[in-house]
Amino acid sequence: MHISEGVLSPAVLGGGAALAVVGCAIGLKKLDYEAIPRVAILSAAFFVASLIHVPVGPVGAHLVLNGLMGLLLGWMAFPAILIALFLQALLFQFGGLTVLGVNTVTMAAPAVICFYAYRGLLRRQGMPAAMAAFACGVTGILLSGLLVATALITTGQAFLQVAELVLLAHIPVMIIEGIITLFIFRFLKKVRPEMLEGIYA
Amino acid sequence: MNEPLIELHNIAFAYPGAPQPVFQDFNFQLLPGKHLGLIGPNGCGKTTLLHLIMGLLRPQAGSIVIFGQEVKKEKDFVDVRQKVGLLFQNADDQLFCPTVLEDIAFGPLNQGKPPAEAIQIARETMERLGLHGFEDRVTYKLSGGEKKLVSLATVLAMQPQLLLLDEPTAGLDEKTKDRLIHILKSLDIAFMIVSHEQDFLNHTVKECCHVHGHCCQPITT
Amino acid sequence: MNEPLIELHNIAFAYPGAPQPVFQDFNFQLLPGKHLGLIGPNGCGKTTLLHLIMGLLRPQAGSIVIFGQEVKKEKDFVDVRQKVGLLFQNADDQLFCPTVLEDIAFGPLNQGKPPAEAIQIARETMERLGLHGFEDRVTYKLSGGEKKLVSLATVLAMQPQLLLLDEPTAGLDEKTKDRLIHILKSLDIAFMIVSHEQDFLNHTVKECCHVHGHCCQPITT
Amino acid sequence: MHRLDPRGKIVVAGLFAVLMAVSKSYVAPLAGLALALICLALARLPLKKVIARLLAVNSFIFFLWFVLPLTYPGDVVWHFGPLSATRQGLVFTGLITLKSNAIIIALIALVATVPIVTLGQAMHDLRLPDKLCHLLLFTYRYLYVFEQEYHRLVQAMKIRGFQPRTDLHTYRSYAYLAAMLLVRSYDRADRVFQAMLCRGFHGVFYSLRTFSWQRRDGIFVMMAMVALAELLYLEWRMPNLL
Ligand SMILES: Nc1ncnc2c1ncn2[C@@H]1O[C@H](COP(=O)(O)OP(=O)(O)OP(=O)(O)O)[C@@H](O)[C@H]1O
Ligand SMILES: Nc1ncnc2c1ncn2[C@@H]1O[C@H](COP(=O)(O)OP(=O)(O)OP(=O)(O)O)[C@@H](O)[C@H]1O
Ligand SMILES: [Mg+2]
Ligand SMILES: [Mg+2]
Repeated sequence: MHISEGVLSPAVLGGGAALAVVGCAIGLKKLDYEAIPRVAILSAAFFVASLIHVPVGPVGAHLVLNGLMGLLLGWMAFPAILIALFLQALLFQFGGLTVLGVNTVTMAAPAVICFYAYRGLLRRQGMPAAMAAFACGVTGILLSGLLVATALITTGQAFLQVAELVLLAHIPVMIIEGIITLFIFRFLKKVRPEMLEGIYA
Repeated sequence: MNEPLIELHNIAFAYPGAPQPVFQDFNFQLLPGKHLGLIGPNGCGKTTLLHLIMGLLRPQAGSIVIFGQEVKKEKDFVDVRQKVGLLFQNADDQLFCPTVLEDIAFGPLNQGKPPAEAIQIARETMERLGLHGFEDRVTYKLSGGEKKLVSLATVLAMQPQLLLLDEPTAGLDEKTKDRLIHILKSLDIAFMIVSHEQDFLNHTVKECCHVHGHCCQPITT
Repeated sequence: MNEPLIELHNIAFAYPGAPQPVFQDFNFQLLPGKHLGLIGPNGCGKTTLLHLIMGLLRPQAGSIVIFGQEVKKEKDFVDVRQKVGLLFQNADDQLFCPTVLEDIAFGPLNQGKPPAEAIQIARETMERLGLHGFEDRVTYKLSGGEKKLVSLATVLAMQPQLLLLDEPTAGLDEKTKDRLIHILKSLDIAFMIVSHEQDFLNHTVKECCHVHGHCCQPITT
Repeated sequence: MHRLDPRGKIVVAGLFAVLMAVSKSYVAPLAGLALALICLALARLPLKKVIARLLAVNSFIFFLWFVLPLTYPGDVVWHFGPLSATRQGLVFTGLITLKSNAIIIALIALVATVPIVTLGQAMHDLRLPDKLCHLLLFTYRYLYVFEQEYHRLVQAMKIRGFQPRTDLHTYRSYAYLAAMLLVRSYDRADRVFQAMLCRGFHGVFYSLRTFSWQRRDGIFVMMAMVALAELLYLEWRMPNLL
């Protein structure tokens, strides 16, 4: 969920920006020049994922895939997601410039957490790895929803109900992301295990 | 029953933003049981024509009648796609499941068949095309020729009544081409082949048409 | 000066994770001024050979000598790429700038030419290939044949001393093929062509080689 | 407008966005909105597209209109069954809407008109990290690659009778679509990068368009600074509404 411009308080915007800068600095440090094209393609993937609509009963949701980004990129998810959000802000005006920091943190921090939390399990074979991939998708969205809610509530108590609704809206997406992350993980493991090297490093 | 399988009447089509239309007042007809070759220079609209028939592109004017039914909306085309199989110009675009078996079973599953039956159909189709032992191969890692054959299998598994092939031989070596000719000759459904290779067409179809912006002109040989 | 342009000695190469190597003790030589055709079935390693020469892939063993210099590291290959032009098998991979002019000027700009001169070179190259009026066309909206010609222009704009062409005719119509033959005949540099079309090779090269895992065997015609 | 140096435009847009985002009164955002609209008029963009854009972007704002006025504590001004809207809630939501749209319109007028390649260069000149600028440029290049491959695969699913439903087959198919897209684009990215290497790419993006700082850029930035100072003054003078 992107937060639009003009909603959050200056303190929250500033805090988000500062955290995003730190995250990106770490991510960029880990990024080699030769790896830039590959990270860029995942960044483009994150951009396009939000255009894929999947049906959830009568309504639709769009994919986020930040758990998957974390699993593939680790800390590099920060710059990758920042760039994707920046381009979305420029090309579609989704999100925005002043909220770029906050939006990056709400998406990328869960990605990094997922990476470290599930790396060990993902390395294993069979059931544990599959469960970890599912959990990765779920956790990515869950944490993201919680962070969005936190950003809103810290801005003002008035946003309490809004934050609740936002969290509620994240629940079906969570399950779908889990299933989809699971299948993507299995696909990659079979077809292109080289792409999953990050979790073995 | 000599009703045409496909009829296009006065079709107009232009890609959005393109300076000039690909088709203008275009007419076309395919009769049952025919094996037709489509030829024409690069960019004359052969691929576009096949995509119009499948409903992947929509004409700006004119009408399309397939199996005697006029098709207009996405819903109409859903039925068409059950009965007409299209082999893309680029086999890479056609395969997206991890393994060959899953990819071939995808179509039957969409047709509402139960998984066991879908797998059964997939296996039979593979047997028919000499793809025995490919079940668990990763589609992405097949060679160019193998990809083409598997793509053909994914289409045939849906038991189409009409087959559209878009440059099936581009980039294939002689041996694979011969195998393809052999397979096409053994099919008993109507098909249309787009190709730049006269030699290949001579072996597979009896008639050729030249695609223009206005019509599809039969070539008398 | 009859020193070979390219020499490969005892090259071994396998794709990471592949069950068997593509090349093992492979030897190859290209003499100056030669026009050579490379043939072989799908997956025999023709594209791999060209990528090894350009340094896009690195052999696991053996040595590569280009223009009399042994090339080993990325730095050595940077020079090679200024003098050798490669036309990719898939034109979609080759074009990455939004417009045709920008794409053709990309090489000269990288060679350190100022923008005005780069544009000048790009325009001249386009003129030479009959691509007049394509300057502002969007590269990914061209038809297959047009993409191939523009790709060739991007390579020629760098004024290479040796040209490697990977299946330049796949998917091209007769007229464009003739145009390509004409263009290739008018070039006065050495080139190597990978192709499955014997007919096209007959028109453009005097010698053909069959690519094996071990060597590149001349074919006597 | 389009001939201005992108560096000036980026800095101005950035400062404007920050100023709008932190303002608490109605006056500065209103004046800002007016300024943004003037810029938009000067940029001469197709109006229909801009409006469509704005509608799409305001979805979060619409959502706020349904919730915030009803839940914000304050004086009730309107009843509807069990629901009641407060004056403060309406005022607050209105302010957010205003600020948000002022920023978006300025962004459309100033930054969205800059080609991304130029933008990457401008960012580089503004001392942003090298790797980040590269990442931006590559990502932008690959967006087309990705989108093309996406459309092709969607067509491949369509012609085999795929229809999205709420079931496992659908989710699995979408996952395969996304994964195949990733793998193919990943390899294609490699090949595109190889093609760039073959043409002498060595880490520097050149542009056929060169930009240099000219007098009109100086004038534009001066005027923008004066306008921003005015906005700041307005913001400081006006009392907090809430
Ligand atoms: N996505 C697109 N957007 C705009 N124009 C397009 C697009 N795809 C194709 N065209 C244009 O439409 C025309 C017809 O293209 P089409 O792909 O149908 O040709 P074709 O006959 O299949 O050629 P080929 O033999 O090269 O495959 C061409 O001039 C091409 O440039
Ligand atoms: N990226 C890759 N990873 C693993 N294996 C590969 C890769 N690319 C090619 N191969 C394998 O290496 C072998 C040689 O491939 P190559 O592309 O050089 O063949 P080719 O002679 O160019 O074939 P074609 O005529 O189909 O273009 C093939 O068996 C192919 O499956
Ligand atoms: Mg075509
Ligand atoms: Mg090849």
